[in-house]
Amino acid sequence: MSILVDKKTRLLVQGITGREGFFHATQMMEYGTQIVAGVTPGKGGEWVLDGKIPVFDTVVGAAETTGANCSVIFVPARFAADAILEAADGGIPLIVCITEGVPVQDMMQARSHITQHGSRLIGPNCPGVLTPGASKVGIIPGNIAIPGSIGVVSRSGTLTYEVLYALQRKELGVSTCVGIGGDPINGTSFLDVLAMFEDDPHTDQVVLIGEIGGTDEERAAEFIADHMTKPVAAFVAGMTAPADKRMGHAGAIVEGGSGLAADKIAALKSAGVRVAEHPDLIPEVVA
Amino acid sequence: MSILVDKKTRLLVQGITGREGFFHATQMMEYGTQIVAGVTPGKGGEWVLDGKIPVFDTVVGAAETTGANCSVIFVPARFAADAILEAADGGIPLIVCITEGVPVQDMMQARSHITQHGSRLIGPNCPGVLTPGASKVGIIPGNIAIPGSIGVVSRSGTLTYEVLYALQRKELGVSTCVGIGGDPINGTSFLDVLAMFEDDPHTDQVVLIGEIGGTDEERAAEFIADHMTKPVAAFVAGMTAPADKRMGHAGAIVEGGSGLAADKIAALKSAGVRVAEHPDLIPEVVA
Amino acid sequence: MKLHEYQAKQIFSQYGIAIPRGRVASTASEAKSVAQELGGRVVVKSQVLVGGRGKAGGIRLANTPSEAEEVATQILAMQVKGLPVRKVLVDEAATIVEEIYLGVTNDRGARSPVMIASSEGGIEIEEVARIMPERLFRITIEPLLGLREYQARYLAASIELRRELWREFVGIAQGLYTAYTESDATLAEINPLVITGDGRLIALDAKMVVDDNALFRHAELAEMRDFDEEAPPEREARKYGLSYVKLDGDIGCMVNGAGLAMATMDVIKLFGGEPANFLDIGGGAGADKVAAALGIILSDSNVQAVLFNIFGGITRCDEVARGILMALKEVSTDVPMVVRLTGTNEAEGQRILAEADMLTAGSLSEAAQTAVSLANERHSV
Amino acid sequence: MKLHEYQAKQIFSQYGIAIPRGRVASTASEAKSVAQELGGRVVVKSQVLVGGRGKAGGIRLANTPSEAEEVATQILAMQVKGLPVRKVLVDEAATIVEEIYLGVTNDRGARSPVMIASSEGGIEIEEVARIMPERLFRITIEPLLGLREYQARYLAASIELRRELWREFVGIAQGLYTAYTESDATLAEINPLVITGDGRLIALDAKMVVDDNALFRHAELAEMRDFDEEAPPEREARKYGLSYVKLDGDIGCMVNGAGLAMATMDVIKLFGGEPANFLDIGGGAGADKVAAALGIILSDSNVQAVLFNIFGGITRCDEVARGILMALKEVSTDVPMVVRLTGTNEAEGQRILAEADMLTAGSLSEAAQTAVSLANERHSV
Repeated sequence: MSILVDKKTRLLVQGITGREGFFHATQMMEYGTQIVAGVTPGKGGEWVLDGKIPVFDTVVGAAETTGANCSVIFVPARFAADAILEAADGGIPLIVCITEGVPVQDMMQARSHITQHGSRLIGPNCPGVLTPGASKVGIIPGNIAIPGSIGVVSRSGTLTYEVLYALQRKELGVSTCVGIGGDPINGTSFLDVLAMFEDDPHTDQVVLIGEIGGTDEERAAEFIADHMTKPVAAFVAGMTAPADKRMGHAGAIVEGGSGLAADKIAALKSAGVRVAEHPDLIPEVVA
Repeated sequence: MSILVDKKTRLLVQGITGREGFFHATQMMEYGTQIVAGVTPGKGGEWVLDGKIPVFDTVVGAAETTGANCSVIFVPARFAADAILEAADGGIPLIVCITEGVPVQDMMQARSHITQHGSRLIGPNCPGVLTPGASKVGIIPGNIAIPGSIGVVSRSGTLTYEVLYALQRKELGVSTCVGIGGDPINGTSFLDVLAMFEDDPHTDQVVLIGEIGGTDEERAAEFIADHMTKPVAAFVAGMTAPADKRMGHAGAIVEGGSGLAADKIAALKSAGVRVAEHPDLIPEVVA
Repeated sequence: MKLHEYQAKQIFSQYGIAIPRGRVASTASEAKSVAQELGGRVVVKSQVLVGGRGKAGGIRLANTPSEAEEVATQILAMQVKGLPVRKVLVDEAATIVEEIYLGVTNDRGARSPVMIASSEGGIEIEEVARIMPERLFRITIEPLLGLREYQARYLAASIELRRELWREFVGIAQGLYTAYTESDATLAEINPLVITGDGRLIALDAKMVVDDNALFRHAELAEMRDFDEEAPPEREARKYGLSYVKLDGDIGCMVNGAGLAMATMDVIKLFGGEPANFLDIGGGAGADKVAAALGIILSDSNVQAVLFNIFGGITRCDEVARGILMALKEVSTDVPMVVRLTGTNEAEGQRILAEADMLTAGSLSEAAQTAVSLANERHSV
Repeated sequence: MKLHEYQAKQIFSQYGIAIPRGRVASTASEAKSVAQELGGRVVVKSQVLVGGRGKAGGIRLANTPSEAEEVATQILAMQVKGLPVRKVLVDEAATIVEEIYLGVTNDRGARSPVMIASSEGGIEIEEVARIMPERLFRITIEPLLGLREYQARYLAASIELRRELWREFVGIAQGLYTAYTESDATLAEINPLVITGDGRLIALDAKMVVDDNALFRHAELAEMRDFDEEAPPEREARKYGLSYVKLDGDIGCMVNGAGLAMATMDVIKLFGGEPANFLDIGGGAGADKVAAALGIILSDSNVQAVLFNIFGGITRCDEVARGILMALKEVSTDVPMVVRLTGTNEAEGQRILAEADMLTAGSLSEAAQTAVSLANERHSV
């Protein structure tokens, strides 16, 4: 039915008493996500969300008491690497970091460590993971996707919403939508998620949403050609972006000739991926 | 016939042009060890040991050219951690570090890294590994042990020689002798070596040589009780060492009450280990 | 954030990397007096944050202080790729025997720093990668361990550096790596690193890009930002935490999210229009931020139509609607606009816009088509 | 190498850890003037490198500068566990509300640093571990990542520190850890870390042990070594790179290798003797080192016999034999000796000793038995 998160996901919210953490924890709970605990150092012992969710000082305390198996992070950027490491050290197998603006060197260090210690990180700077009808971990609006068999993976945030919304209007359902984040150093790549969708019996096909910068889409194309049996559709943003200009976030730098949208689209097409000309046309190219 | 090193060991000597490295490389070659390369940065292209052994600037260069599968390190203490990391990074599966006086924090960092990257380290501050009649990697005198079926593992240097010599005088042969080194942070523990001997079809029994400080002997005793089917004999040095005095090297500090020789001996005895009163008596207690 | 050559050199020099004696100057007479201090031949180098200074004539030799003054006068009057030169670096000229490349940057694929060296310095490293990739050597650095001596030696051996310079090279590589990590840089580069006539290694040029996200812990670096090198709208955008890039088209756009902003530009182009800018208002933008963003878009006189594309998630549609109306009160404009709002608090946003008689669209395609027609109509007027 | 309290405090203070105002003094009048500067009540603390100063009366309060002078006079005249007090630290007295323990050291088992905290400060941590282990909390630190904030917070939460002090505590923990790594310490400890009447955290005592093997990269720490705190033979031994520990017996011994040296002591004891010292000449010792070692052994007037046990590996037996004879020429002594030499160049070594009519033994047991008899004979003379 899904990958990564489902009805069995027992969610911990790091930064639950912050403005964003609190807002989105409320949204997630309303969606039906099984939130079991929050962590805010110094606020352990409080209860939030109508007194239903206990707040802990430390992840290890929260995890031991509540059996959380997933954590979503809403702490400020300068504390994000520490929060990721704390979650990994607390034995949380799936960590979703929403926080934007995490320094690259913090991420390189944190990622090197957690990879060696067996936790999976989604993000940072990502909208999270949504399994429609089951679990919403992150900030993807819950009302723009219906359950189904299309897997969606994206480096982008609101562009993902645009695609989900376009699918929904055509009554096309989604198994799981994974926003892997737009930062140069992230925890989970297109490849990782494509492999999961390929193995998921409830996913029939995949929509990949890429953008300029890096070579992630090219490597995804290679993986699709070599390892995917399920059909893949795609959209790549940034055809009109000028080379060598920074477009909003670090993932969107055109790095010296490579990283161009046109090259990415060509690579995907040659791997048999049907590429939509614009996000509204995604429903036309899915199988 | 042995653990860790044998006739198939293709040895690289890091620091081969130094005084100690050169002396012991000569000894090892005379013993019959298959030395395939040396490494001394800045001396790549030279040939040493009667022009038989090529010197390389880097481990990776040496390993790629000669297929070395073991490295022995004789570089000065301040360069030892770097040499260990270079060997691991060069894909060498077994690294034996003879160097004494390596800073503890260097070792903690290096060990953390190489453990995560699949190389085994013996030492530092150790006499190395000797498989009599097959391969001598390190500085254990070759003429004090004959081939046989007793596995020897020790935290000490010359005390190990004393025990080997005592065994040899009684014509008792050794499968492999492993000096794991006396430093507080080392690559391979008693437990690791005991497990290897337990699995080695050519080792019938084991002699363990411990000393005061730490709790390695106690943990070895626990392991022996729980997992060893082969008989173990032991000697622990330091019955007369006063508490709280440093006896020569860092491994030999009695740490506040625990780490005493008497406690170690008691632990070993209760695990069924026959403990000799002095090194000359080891041949009396082997099975 | 890019640093100027002279700033990067100062930083590298703090990490034990030898740089030519020299100083930055803002006027030709200042350049002359620096040249006098240094004695001998000097190089006068324009300090602008774009590549290709050399080709543009922005780097010139001067044999005497008065020649330096003359050259500086010319350089300070020129533009490099549209950027006026406001400062020159006056360095003593070195006798160059060999030119090496040495740089460290982030490798997305390996998710680690990578150090690159080449015996072919003095030309752009992308060029080396293209024409003689076999002369380019790279090592991946484990971020938790940092650059190890053996790795630096591996690079020295690979580029066939003469052995008597290895120790110096290892020191430079470690200095460069430490400068990179301690400054939270995303790029630290010496090109060329030269071997001088008297057999020393000197960094003749220096480039450094710092991670904007890490500036909070580098007050000293944040102060190095050269605001003169930014166009006023970019500067204004940064003040409000907006990402703005001016482009050459005539359809202004304001979007939440970088990916969606690029997609919006793509769709405009697809329907025959030309985007005037990239503008990401980020997540959760309030009314004042929206107003500031609109002001920035309209400050571009090329703009003939504006497209708003907001997919409310964290961002609330009613806030955006209010921001648009607030801005329109301050900026009197006759540029036509179309708004596409979806998501959080959509109904309320739509109501606010309807009350103000704003033109709206139901989908991104529809909004883009409308914006293109509006711009075309206005052109034809 | 152990540091004095005042030295450790200076170091901790450089890492942002609050310490009481105070200064070290070598004379009572100096102590008085420090007390005058500080004003108010002071604590006068003996600076010796052994534990148990408090119980020995080496830490005393003084209400006035003249009382400080008086107390300092007494303390500077005393010995703590045999060590004369040469310096006192005069610190302003703090009002103590709570006492905490915080320390970081190497965990052999985990092969990583470990940080330990307890709400029960002011007593020895071994004591806490014994009587109330449930009040002791430890975290293992990944050496490549260092101490993370969340780990320090975990300790703060575990010892039930009041929340308004968490941030300060985290800062202290990180300062302590950084002091530990940057000084290549094997132990860095604050006991007690106190909460004062005005709600601050202050390090009232400080202990630091530095890794001797890392002193090559810490010239500033190497200079802190207090040679006065070492007995002259230990000092002499260090000069020659020897490890020497004086003991209470009468049989001197010189051995190569720490493990073998301890085993040799054990065997002496087993045959009814008492070792006079531990002495490891290390690997590859030459004749001069051996001579120096013998001089140190014989400087102990309790010594009635000397046992040499050399298992030649790196060390060459002939070199050792020559060293013994060289030393015997310089030191005229009638203390009897027995030599056991085996291994590298054994034959040559034996020949040299035979020529000089030295008593030799074939095995360690034999050598020990001989040494014990020699000592007993000499006693009975």
